[in-house]
Amino acid sequence: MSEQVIEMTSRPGVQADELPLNLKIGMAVVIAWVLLAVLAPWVTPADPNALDLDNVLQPPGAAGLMGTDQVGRDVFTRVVFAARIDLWIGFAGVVLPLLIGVTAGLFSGYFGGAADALLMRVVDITLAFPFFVLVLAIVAALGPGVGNLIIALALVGWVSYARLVRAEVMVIRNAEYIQAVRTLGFNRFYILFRHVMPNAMAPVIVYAMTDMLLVILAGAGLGFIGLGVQPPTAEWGAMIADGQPYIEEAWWISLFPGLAAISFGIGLSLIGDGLARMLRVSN
Amino acid sequence: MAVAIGSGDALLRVRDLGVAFAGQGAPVTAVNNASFELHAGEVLGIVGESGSGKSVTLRAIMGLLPATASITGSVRFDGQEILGMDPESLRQMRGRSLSMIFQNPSSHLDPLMTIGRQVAEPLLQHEKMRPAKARESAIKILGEVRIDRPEQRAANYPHQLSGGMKQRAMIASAIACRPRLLLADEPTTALDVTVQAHILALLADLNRSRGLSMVLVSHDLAVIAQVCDRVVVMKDGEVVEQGAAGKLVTTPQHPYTQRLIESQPGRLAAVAAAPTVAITDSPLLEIRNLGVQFRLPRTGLLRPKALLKAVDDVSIGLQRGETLGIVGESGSGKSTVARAIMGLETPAQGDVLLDGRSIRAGRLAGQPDFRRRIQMAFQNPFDSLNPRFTVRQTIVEPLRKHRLVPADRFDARVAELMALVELDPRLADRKPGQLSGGQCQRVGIARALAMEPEILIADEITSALDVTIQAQIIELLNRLRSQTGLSIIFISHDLALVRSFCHRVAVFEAGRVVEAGNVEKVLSEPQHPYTQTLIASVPEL
Amino acid sequence: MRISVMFLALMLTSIGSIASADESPPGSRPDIIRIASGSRTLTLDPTRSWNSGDIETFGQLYSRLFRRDQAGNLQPGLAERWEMSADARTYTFHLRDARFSDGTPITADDVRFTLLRMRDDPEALYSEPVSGVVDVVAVDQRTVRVMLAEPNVPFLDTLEVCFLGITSRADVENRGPGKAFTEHPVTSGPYRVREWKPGDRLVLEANPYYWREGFPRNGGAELIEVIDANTRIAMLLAGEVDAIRQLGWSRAESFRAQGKVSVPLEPANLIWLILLNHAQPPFDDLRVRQAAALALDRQAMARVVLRNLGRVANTTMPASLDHHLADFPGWPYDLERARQLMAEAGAAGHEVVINIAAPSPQMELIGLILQAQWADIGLKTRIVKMDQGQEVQRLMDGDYNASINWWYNENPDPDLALRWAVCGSCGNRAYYTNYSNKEVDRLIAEAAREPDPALRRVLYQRVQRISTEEVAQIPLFYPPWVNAYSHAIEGLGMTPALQWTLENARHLR
Amino acid sequence: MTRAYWLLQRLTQLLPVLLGISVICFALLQMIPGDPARIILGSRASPEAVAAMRDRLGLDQPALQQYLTYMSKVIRGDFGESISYKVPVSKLILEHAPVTGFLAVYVIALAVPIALILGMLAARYRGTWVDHLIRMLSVLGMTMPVFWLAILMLRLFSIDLGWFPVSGYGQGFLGHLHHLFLPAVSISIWMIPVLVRNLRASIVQQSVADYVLAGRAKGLTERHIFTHHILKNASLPTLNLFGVLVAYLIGGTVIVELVYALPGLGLLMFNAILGRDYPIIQGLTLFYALATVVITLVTDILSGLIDPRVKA
Repeated sequence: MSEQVIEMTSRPGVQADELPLNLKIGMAVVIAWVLLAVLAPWVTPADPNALDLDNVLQPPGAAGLMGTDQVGRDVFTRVVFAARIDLWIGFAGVVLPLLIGVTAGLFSGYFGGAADALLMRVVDITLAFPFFVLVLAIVAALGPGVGNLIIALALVGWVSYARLVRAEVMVIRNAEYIQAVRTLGFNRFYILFRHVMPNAMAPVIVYAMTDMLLVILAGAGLGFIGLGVQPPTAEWGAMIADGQPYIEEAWWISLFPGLAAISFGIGLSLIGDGLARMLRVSN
Repeated sequence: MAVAIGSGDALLRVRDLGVAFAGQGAPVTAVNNASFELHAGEVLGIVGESGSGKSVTLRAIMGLLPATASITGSVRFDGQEILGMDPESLRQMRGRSLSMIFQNPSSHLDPLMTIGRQVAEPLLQHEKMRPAKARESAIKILGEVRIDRPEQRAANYPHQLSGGMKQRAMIASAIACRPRLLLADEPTTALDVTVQAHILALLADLNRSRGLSMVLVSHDLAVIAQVCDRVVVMKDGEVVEQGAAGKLVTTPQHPYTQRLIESQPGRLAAVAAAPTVAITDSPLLEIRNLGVQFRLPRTGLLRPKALLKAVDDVSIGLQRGETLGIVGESGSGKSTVARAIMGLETPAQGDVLLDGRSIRAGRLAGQPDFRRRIQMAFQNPFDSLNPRFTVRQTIVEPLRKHRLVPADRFDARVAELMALVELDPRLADRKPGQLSGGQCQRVGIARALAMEPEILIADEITSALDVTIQAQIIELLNRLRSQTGLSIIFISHDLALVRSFCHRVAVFEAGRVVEAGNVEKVLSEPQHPYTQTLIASVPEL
Repeated sequence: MRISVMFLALMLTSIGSIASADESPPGSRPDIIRIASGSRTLTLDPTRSWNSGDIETFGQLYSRLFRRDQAGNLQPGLAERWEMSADARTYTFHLRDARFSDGTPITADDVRFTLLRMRDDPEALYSEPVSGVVDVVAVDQRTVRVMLAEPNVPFLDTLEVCFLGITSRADVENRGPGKAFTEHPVTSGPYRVREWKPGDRLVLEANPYYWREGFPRNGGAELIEVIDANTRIAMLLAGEVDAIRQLGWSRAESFRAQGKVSVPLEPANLIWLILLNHAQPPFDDLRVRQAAALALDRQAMARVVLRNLGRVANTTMPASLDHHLADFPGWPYDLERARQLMAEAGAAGHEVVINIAAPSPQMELIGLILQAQWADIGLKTRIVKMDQGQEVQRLMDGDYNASINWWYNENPDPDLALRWAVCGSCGNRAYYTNYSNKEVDRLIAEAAREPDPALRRVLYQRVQRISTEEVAQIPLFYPPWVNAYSHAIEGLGMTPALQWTLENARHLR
Repeated sequence: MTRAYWLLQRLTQLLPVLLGISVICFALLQMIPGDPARIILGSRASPEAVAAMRDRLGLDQPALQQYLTYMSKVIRGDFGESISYKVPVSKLILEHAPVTGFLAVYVIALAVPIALILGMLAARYRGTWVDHLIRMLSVLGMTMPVFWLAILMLRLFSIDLGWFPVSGYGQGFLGHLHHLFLPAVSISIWMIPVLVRNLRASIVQQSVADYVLAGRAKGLTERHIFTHHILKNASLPTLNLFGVLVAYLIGGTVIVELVYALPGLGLLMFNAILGRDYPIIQGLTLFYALATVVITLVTDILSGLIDPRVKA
């Protein structure tokens, strides 16, 4: 029984004890933002929406860590509270299309047939629309706001996931372990969700990180052209846009939310990189 | 062990070669103190199982090891020390003085470059030939390795060639600059046995006609014995024995060499222990006029979609307690038959009967009883297990889903099954990535046995395994069938293995059964020309 | 490698292009005036648009029977002389010898065509002010007579409005309005169209047949559409344009201080206000409307939003119009009374939706302040920002509670302004607020017929007083135009009626 | 025969996609609140004027009839007339397309060579400071919002240094190059990292491929192996990504066009959406879709030229 010497092989698998460095840094940044967002009311000195018309456009310093904006709101407080919204847009704007796309891709890729052909046409059609233009059109149609933005992102974003998952599933469904469980006589849906799906998720998760960055940037872009969140909600893109008319006299209004968005984006990028490395997926 | 090396006119002399790879922890030793030599015109075989260090040795000789490898000892080629040579001089030697071919011709040829150019590349690089001349020479060399219509083939891309052709093209590229030494790393392992015979013949011919010296590395002792003058046996990075080919095979000294020889499929005594089977008119499983077709993609607007008859009018029966061998080369339809029985393919015609009752193929899932009675084990040990499931999860799943045993008995049943396939119970919580190939294959069998089947379809289950492990698996199946009366359909490309393990055999060619019957009878007195070719192609020890 | 060669070539050409561009920086050709505006030119047909970008454009293309001088006084335009009949119902205009940009004479027939087209074309937007025109008769080539149903004192002011620029009957009828106003329209004003790139710019060249001797003082102009205010500013600072519209209130102070460009605050017939829907609770109750007005600290708002560039509004009418009720105090900031009124009305806790058209940073700011200050009297508010299309739609459908808005008047006469803003029977339900006061409507109609300026003043001031007290809308402030001009030009400015004085402009040597 | 057939197949797949796009686009427009007639005429228009315009535009007809009327015109090459400008949509698109087209080509010309060089450097010096530096810059470039970057560059290069114009498209080829430099850089800064990461990953993946080892065994120089084998193989996935990016680019320039006041398709679309100019939105959408499909087709043909396996 000499062959029962345990051989460690180089096959794909998650090794929890050796997280890549960029993943660790990225996680630290993102977790820090998540904590800030969750603890926002306790870590900030003011009410994010409280106006103080006697204290407008105060520079960072005595009036607050990051100064005050054009109606006297505390910029630091708003940057922190904005994380709640931006993180939510990033999260929901990715999770919703992910759920739709993964489900569609799973069924389409696994069962094939006419539904698959139809789905792929729908995907082709959706992809032929330019992403930002389509989001813009849908938001214009539904009206600005976080909820509508997420709906728009879901309507447009799911196709990428569907395509990604479908491609994975078409490979996995021919893998021997799927053949093997089929010969065991399990229910098709059971096989699909218990065996196919978990193995098809690695590239999806890696893509989701990049997508989250894209979503947050798209949200900020819409905020910039005035179709983002509803006032007085604090959101980084909208805050940058709000600060634009004051850039000469009060650079801090735009700068800090910009830095916040960039730091969070870097965190996401690093996680994406790290996950790609760990899960051996090329993005 | 230091082996005394005599005369000084060796073409290649390897002495105390050691290779270790730096990793996260302590360096891993891949080759330890290996010494051997090769004389001009000689063919030296290196045999060993996976992890024995035979391929690493070849790469060390070529100077192709990655920077993480630390190499000690000495490798002299034609009196010149290769280890520590500056990279540029070494590069100039590669392809010109010594050359190498690899196991998998598909991946070792650049898919985006024509065969002709890939053969011409070394000529352009080393002999600074003009492109037109290099092309001309390349075509000539392709002819020399017996590629027909070499002019046309030179313009082809690798994907347009068969596996054998690709291996020939790789050989052509390796010998283009007329090197003195060819290192061949498992050159026939990925090929069908008939193709293997041709390639081996070609190599032998090159050795003879060009005086090309060779080091042939293989896991297959029979192949080595057929082609080589001398043989080196490696195990766990060390040379355990070396000597003249004939002598080593007949009178092996080292226990490992002895075990290697005993494990050769032709020498397995399994069938001797197998119960004899009565051939009756009512077989347990009967395949009647089975046909499976695949639709090929349309190639032209007005052309209909072509049909590929993967299985064409096949009829065979499996008796209770019998082991039926199905042999054939890749693409012969042998796996498709198995998949059709299991309902993984929908037959275009014919039927499969179990106990005289029809299994409407494709609807097996709706008939749990039939489903349980027939189970299947797969070829690729790693790919046939869900990489995210532990051994326990894999085996428990059918128990739970089909309520085969009460939930509180799961652990006990898993332990039983693992014991049945001789798996260490401590492995229960490991995932496939942490298991060896043989262990994975045992898990796959245990999963099939969890269903308590009467019939096990074993589809090339040992072809990815080392011979000694193959022997263990065969031994396991043998024990199972005698203990439980399991009937087995044993699909394999290895005639010797089938011969030593099966009662009857069916020979497949291009989707049809060309010959079937008692295994001894068919293999010793083959009637069909294809069977004859097949048998003639198998290298023997 | 080929790629690096390509890259090198690209770098060289970009460097080359920088060098070549330096020789003639844009905007340096002295006779072309370039203006960047955030408003769009949508059409060149003066009957078809009320969009501010088009208003900026029309005046440059089409001359009217009258024009206004720098002081804002009405002066003869294409009409050299005019007479009014004793019953004030018939006007006779004597045209000067003027020509269209294609060289054909501007005749009485063209005037007739222009006025009747505005009155009768179903898609003509400015038909209401000329609806009292019974007939127009071309007495001869140069004499035109206009008959009104009843006396209309501001009629001459109306004829000065940019929408009533004279267009060529022959051309419009020959080419059809589709072609005549999209491809090089025949113009009667200081400029004609050299090239129109919708969505980008309108390139004008001097009309050689323009009737005013020596005008335009430049060779042409480019009206460039630039949506983003930062980009407009950057263009002005980089010398790419000579003037920009809408510098932004927040920037005026610092740019004036810097002195790199000139930022005159030019008076405007403009008012910013809050529209309240009188047809829906809670603003159907006068006490709630009054409370809403009293709760606003408009001084603070003017300080924070308008940066004190203009005055707090005291009536429902722009202060720059004639007969503005200047000494009226307007609504003070009185939280106590506001709370009391809210209590009387029992309206506390009502949720109010404030509609805002995006993108407008100023409106958002006002919305925020509104939200904070109305919260003090127990009005809960939700700000709903939507694109302009939807905002207009909701407004016109009466589907709103409150909307932050502005309007401006085309001339200094209060007639049109008050018909627009507070008249319940003039077609737009008092700016879609559903405010309706029979007396106000009657006073407005009466004032239009009243020839004595002193009496008109009394009537109009009564209208302002009533409508302000009844809170037809909540007036916020009277901002000026905040445009910025390069020091390199002179003569360019903007009239209170949103007209560039482009024909006077020229580059300083 | 096979290649022609493959091409034909791709082209026939195009039709249902375009048809689907037109249907979805039309349906979407029907759902958008806001009456184009009212929006264009403005809040001061009389109900009669609005009704007259609705009638002229056929907005009161059933949706299906509107769609059929529209499509029958489209087939004859008539994309209708802009509601607000009253100018043929095709004319508007043709006027605005060169700007976006030039910008896209410019971005490609800037981004591709740089991405190639950086990708190769990062792969070649994998794990060294060169690689880490390129990686950090990539992350930064990808994360920086385009509008943010655009504003910063405007301030620095156009106002403070005066090197590049703030706005517009310029005259002549050199003028275009000069005017569009900053916009092109703004987009490139985002696009280069995407390409670099992809290219680096594929080069790394290809450089451990078996054929590379075989090439070494033949004694080929590292340089030869890299240029003739690795790069060619590694370019395939990057080429596909590149196609996706170019398609994205054509529709993704809205914000850049807004910030740099470029009269391109993005700006046209932006204004059309806000102004409810249906014919422009529909025409542009079809144009975008066509462009996307053509780009994908070109990418496929290109990868077919590089990779003989594609159309086998």
